[in-house]
Amino acid sequence: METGMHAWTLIAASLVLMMTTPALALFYGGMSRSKSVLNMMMMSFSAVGIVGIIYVLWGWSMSYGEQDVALLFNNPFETFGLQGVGGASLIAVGFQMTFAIITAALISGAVADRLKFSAWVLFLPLWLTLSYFPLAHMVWGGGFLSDATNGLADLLGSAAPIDYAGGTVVHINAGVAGLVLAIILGKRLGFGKEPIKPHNLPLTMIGAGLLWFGWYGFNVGSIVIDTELDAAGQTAQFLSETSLVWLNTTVCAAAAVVGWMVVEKIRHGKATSLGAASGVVAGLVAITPACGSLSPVGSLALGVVTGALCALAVGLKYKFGYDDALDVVGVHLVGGLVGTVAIGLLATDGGLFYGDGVSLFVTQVAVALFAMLWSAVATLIVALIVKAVIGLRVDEETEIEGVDFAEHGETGYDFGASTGRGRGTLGTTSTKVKEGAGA
Amino acid sequence: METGMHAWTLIAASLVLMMTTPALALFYGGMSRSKSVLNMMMMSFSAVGIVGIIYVLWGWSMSYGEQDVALLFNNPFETFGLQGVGGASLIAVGFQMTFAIITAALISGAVADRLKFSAWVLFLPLWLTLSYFPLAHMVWGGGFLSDATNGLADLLGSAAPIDYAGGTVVHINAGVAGLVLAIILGKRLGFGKEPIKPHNLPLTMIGAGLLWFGWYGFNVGSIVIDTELDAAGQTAQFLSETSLVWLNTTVCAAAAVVGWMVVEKIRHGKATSLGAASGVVAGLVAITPACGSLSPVGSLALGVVTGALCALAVGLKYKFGYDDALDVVGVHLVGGLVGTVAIGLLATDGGLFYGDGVSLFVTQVAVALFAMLWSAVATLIVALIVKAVIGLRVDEETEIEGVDFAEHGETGYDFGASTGRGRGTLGTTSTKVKEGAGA
Amino acid sequence: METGMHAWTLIAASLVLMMTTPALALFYGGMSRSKSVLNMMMMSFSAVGIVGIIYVLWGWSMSYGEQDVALLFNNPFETFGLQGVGGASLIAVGFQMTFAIITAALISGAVADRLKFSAWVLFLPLWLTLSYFPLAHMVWGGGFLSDATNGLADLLGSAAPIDYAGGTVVHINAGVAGLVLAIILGKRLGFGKEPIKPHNLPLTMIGAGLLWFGWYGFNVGSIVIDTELDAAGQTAQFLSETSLVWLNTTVCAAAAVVGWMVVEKIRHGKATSLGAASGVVAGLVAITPACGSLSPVGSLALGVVTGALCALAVGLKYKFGYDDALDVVGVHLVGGLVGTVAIGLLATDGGLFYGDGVSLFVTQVAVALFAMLWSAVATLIVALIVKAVIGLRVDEETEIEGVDFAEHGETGYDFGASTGRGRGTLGTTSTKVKEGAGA
Amino acid sequence: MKLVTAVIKPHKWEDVREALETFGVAGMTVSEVSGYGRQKGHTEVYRGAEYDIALVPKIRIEIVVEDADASDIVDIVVKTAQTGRIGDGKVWVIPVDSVVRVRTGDKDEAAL
Amino acid sequence: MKLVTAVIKPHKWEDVREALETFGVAGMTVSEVSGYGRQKGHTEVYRGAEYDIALVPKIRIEIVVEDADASDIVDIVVKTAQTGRIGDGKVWVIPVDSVVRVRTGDKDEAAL
Amino acid sequence: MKLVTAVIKPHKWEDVREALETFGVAGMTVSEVSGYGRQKGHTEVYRGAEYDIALVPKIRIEIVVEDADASDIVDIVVKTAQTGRIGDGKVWVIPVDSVVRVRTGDKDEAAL
Ligand SMILES: Nc1ncnc2c1ncn2[C@@H]1O[C@H](COP(=O)(O)OP(=O)(O)O)[C@@H](O)[C@H]1O
Ligand SMILES: Nc1ncnc2c1ncn2[C@@H]1O[C@H](COP(=O)(O)OP(=O)(O)O)[C@@H](O)[C@H]1O
Ligand SMILES: Nc1ncnc2c1ncn2[C@@H]1O[C@H](COP(=O)(O)OP(=O)(O)O)[C@@H](O)[C@H]1O
Repeated sequence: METGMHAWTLIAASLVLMMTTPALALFYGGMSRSKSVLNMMMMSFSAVGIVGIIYVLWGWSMSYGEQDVALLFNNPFETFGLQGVGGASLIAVGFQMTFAIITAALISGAVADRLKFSAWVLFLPLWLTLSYFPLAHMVWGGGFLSDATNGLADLLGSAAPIDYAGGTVVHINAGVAGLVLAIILGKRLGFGKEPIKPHNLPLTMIGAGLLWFGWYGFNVGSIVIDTELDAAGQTAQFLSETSLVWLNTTVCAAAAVVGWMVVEKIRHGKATSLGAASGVVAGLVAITPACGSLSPVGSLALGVVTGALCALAVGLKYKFGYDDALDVVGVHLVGGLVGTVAIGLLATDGGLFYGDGVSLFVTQVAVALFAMLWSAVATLIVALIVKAVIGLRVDEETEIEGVDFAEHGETGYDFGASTGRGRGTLGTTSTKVKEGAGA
Repeated sequence: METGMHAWTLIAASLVLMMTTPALALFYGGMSRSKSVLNMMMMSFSAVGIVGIIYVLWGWSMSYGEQDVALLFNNPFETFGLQGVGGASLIAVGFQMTFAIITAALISGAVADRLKFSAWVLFLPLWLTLSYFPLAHMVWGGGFLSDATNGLADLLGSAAPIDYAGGTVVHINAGVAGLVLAIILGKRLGFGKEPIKPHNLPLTMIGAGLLWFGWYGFNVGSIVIDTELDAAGQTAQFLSETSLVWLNTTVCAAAAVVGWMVVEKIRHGKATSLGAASGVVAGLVAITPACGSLSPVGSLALGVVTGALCALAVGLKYKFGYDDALDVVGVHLVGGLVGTVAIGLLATDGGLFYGDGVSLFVTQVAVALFAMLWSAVATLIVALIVKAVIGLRVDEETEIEGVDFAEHGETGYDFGASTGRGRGTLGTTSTKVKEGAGA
Repeated sequence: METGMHAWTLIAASLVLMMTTPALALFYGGMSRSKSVLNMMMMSFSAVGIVGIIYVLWGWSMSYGEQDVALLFNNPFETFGLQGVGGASLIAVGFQMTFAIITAALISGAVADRLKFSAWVLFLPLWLTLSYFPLAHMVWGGGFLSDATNGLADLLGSAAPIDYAGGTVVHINAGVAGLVLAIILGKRLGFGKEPIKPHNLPLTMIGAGLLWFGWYGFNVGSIVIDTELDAAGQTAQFLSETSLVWLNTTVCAAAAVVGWMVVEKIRHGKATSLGAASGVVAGLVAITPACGSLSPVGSLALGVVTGALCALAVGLKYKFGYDDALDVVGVHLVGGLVGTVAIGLLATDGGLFYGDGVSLFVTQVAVALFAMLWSAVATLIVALIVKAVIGLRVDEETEIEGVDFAEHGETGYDFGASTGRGRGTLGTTSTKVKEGAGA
Repeated sequence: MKLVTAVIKPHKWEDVREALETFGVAGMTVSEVSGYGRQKGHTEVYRGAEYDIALVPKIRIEIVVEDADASDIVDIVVKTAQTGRIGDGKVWVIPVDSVVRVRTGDKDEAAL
Repeated sequence: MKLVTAVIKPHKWEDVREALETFGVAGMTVSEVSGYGRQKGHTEVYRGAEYDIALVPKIRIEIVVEDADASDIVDIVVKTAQTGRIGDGKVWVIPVDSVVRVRTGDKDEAAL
Repeated sequence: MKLVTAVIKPHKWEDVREALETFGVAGMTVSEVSGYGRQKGHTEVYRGAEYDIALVPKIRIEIVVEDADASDIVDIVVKTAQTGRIGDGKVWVIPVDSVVRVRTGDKDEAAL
């Protein structure tokens, strides 16, 4: 690997880490109510902490390695604690770790305001182990959803599946997990009756902007250099493939902003900022699996359609009555499905619209369905275990008072006097300092 | 092109995109009043959406290509929809697209609080087409403001013009457009009488910080490798030129912070945070065209002078009575002019102060004047069209109530009870959910 | 140097600049009270301005060069104003400048709410000159704390010291300076009695997230390519060393989040968001000197321990009664010491736990002690000078009213009406515009 | 006329508003305040320092009404805002000399 | 003495303050409140969910004055804050037993 | 019963609360308000434009008390909140017809 490609991987991995903390934490935090903004952000921060640890221990080993088990996962003990992994492949570990982190963190949007923090902490390692690591292995580690012999596509006799940067492993997976959790947890008090509106939309928009920035690491960093090429060939692949992926990512997100705004304008008469921020994310989700396979104009089309579809899809929770608080389903599941399936239509090489028949389309649909099934079952098992062990939901009073204070003993803001001359004088009386501090 | 240079271009393009969303959106959003923060941010987000689309369609083609029209623009249909553009040049498209986006978004600072959102949406494609794409072609695409035969410098017989990263195309252009729009729109209600102060200065400071970060992509990413050099020569150029540009960018911004603070200290007795944030941007604007031509100490001098001049220039709107709400003129137009003209004095190769005569100085002044003229006329035409078609200004009641709610149906914040224990209970009564959602 | 390595250095330097503005400014700003958020952020912004200038003038020359003085510093006039410095080494100047900037800015956390802004402005150049530049020279410039002949390790006859990215120069140095200043300044009014709580924790969490992102530039950018290797060897070093450093940095921060949360859960029953954000920074501080010497699992262990120790150490100020407002001591000094000393134990090459004896451990402890001593004395001298010249502390009324208004004439926020429909109508009466503005 | 001032728990606001509306109260003025009383606040922890927050958030409702309605309105508020737990709040009644509707200049009963 | 309480539209605050100042009112206490009445609020939309905001922002001004001034002050507020549109607000007057200036301990009329 | 309303400087709030607690006041309602009076505000500067901020932040405390306690409470507030500098605030007393405790329905003296 050349130093330029390596430099890009270093920054790409850094960007993806940044997508969770602070970008996703902000995106979700701003959308929650002010009484639960910290809990929302803590679900992202704790995801980095916990997944960062278990990925080193058994996450990498379960995802990649030589000791495949039934095409479903790899032996978790093969490179437990990264023994035997060294040199430049450590950055591959790092890069993949950041994907595991953000996938887990994405789910938190569905459970806003009502999940016990301890339940979240227990949920994380179990869910990663049962759902994420296996799916990562299946799709990227040469497992059942790759082009492996006896893999799904092989069994179907259809074209090799395409998931450039994680449409199935990340977005469909997180979306399904969010849906399952939202149903098991039940609705927030007042859902559909009382107003539950974003408390700080500028935070959400910072989050959306930084997610977009980080997504370049996510998508463009996901290039796999063809090691059968010679040095010049590898350079050429790097130059042209990353250029295409970068541009497709940008165009699809931009177009999805417009798609979402148009739907809002038609339905409500006004294009909203939450809509624009959501459009950014929806477009980026959809292009994630597809970014290496489409033309820029194809990406533009995908963006407009995805923006419009997701703008409609976020209303589904009111219709069907599941409380996916921050729209993990409407944005990530729907966007992920649209992107994954659209590859079968729009891929310049293999897509139905390019006259290459339905083979790729069939594969993509089959892979998406299998991933949904796996994720649903795995999440259900994990959720029931956590429910049995420590319970999932905070009590009613905590929910009304706000999870921030109840679960973390803090409040997000203290602006003081309403004149704009913040003071923070009011509202407190005495400070007791825990004695006996110090090592 | 080597992989290292390409990796740098990938990140540079990502950085410049990030400058608009979220950096500029934050910088402007924090400076506006809380009743218009979302509208302010939406002007940036919608710029990414809309410009992202039209750049792919005809923006690139109008700026660069083989089918020049009168040295003013390129045939918009030559590579319409990017047909025929592929491989690594797609990242050049992406990089240039981000410049078009931020230039358009910069203008929004002048029209804060009172422009119809629909007018903004219509303004964008027209203005890009009449003002930005032609100027980009003239300066960087080999047109009238480049060193082309029959170009302005050629006609004047003076030195070839220098605009490293967009002093004319981006800053002077946006600044003039802002000025024209501000005059046509008229003053905000209460301008110069009532207090219209920033509602969230920390947001503005995040914005300034992220703009600075992104500006490294903007300036350092604007290197053009001399393809006549051999590989070693190209590497040497890349190494030394980017190093110089990086350092000059940093030093000029730092010095401008100090320059601005000193002026404030002298005039008002206090250095302000809005001043520091503004100094950052002013310094970065000034160094934009000059970053490849100055020494670090020259950049230091340019920074101090620009910071001081812009600190004075933001007061001009009160004197002359145009309401350039967030100082697009005082910072971008003045800063852009200072930087463009200073090249004629401070360029280590060609500058008057380095004993190389006035030839370069003459060119720079002439180019700046021509760019101002073009931009002013183009903006005027576009503004009058938009005014005729849908009108420019919201009605008085909307302006008092706030454009956020009137134009986007949202409010930026809902912190709830004043005790710091946000609740968001008060202020709302019932939730009606739009039925019939779902694709 | 290859283009890939250079591209990485460009982005690394940009990242480290971004760590101060906006990341640290946010991290600290959110933790302060709303009446001093701007002053807090201004200490970071002014640090970039002032240090940016003096680094070009004499900072680089005092740190690096050929004219060493007593192994303590380099002749400040050797390359004053960077004369004679050119080409690709300008990015080395830039990269090192960003380290000087953030070190200075870190100190501001200890003096929150009560230091005169003018005192800060005078403190900066003096402290850099007496403390930072000499220590940078001693550790990285071939001085007394390097492996130089007659250096400390040489005199002790122990192993060569290791400080990969600035455990001593940056964190121990800033931590000691913070401690000394906090003691001299005295406690904030109400310290330990009245509640002095963070006014905007989401800001702090954005700051923590962006610091983490920037830290990749800080640590991974600190690689020194072995110029004795041939090109292939240099590439191999770049690939494997940066991969290891990236992963160690990530894992240590993640583990420290968990370590801090566990201590809080045990002591207070709840894991807090401020704790998680602090854990991020503590882990990053500790891994800073050690990131090139540990295994990923070693980094994991260091992270857990550091997170736990720093969670305890932030309580020390209440026990010993110094008012280190935002815990520069508890996080940077303690974290820096833990990391520096841990190298002696955990270094895979030379560490006590790896059977390589105490030689390295002895060196690391000695270097840490010497750095603390130097920093303490230098800071004391500077503080007394500043106190004599203009005084250190604002008067009592200013402190109660808030430094933002008193020192900068601004207030951080103006959200207007409490209904969530911000207006900013109340609170102000008339606008007087300074006449005579304009150049 | 009388001024009825009610200090209640925030999550009861919607219920109280609805009940008053049903009764026929056409207008009121509402603000977010902090209450101090039997109901204890809570403790927050920031990096090892514990803070007792003595105040709890409350909603204050002010309604100017005809003399005859005052006691009914007090009853409605008490009934609707009651949870039986400490901190439910207080309602008090104050005599009012006169009221004017700014829009029309209508006085007293006509202004309500 | 009397306590005059005025609830007005926020954008009229500056005018009212100026008029009162001209009349000779030396002090007042102001707060941001929410009003509920004939004037309807607005609707906000968040990802497909519509919220009716029933409350509108208002400014509440409290002024303790001598008995003789009360009705003049009410008149001034009504005149200045009037736009003629629904939601202009209310002004009411309440009897006050006593007032003290904290700084000096001055009582009643002397405290104003 | 009486309603004592005190408008004081924010940094005196803790002292006043403590003094009232010592005296035996069991409950009160507090809010953040802006005061306008002799005490001048300050000036803020934003990019060359100077703004005079006429209002200063104050804390308003409302306490319903038995007739007999009213004057003692006024005295306590005045004594504790006094700094002797302009802007210390005002305290006024208003007659109250009736009070109810929402939790129990207790009336008047029993409700305090
Ligand atoms: N004497 C008082 N004057 C004014 N407000 C009071 C008074 N006593 C209580 N309150 C208000 O009523 C609220 C509830 O009182 P509290 O003593 O906590 O519970 P309860 O009324 O159920 O006994 C307090 O938070 C405060 O806002
Ligand atoms: N009975 C009342 N008691 C207290 N405040 C009231 C009352 N009625 C109205 N208000 C206040 O006056 C404001 C204006 O009242 P509204 O009915 O909207 O318009 P108008 O007074 O013009 O008929 C309301 O927003 C509310 O703050
Ligand atoms: N007539 C009044 N009615 C209501 N509040 C008043 C009145 N006069 C003063 N205040 C309140 O008292 C505060 C202090 O008054 P001010 O005139 O500044 O100082 P002082 O009372 O020490 O002379 C003001 O900020 C305001 O909140």
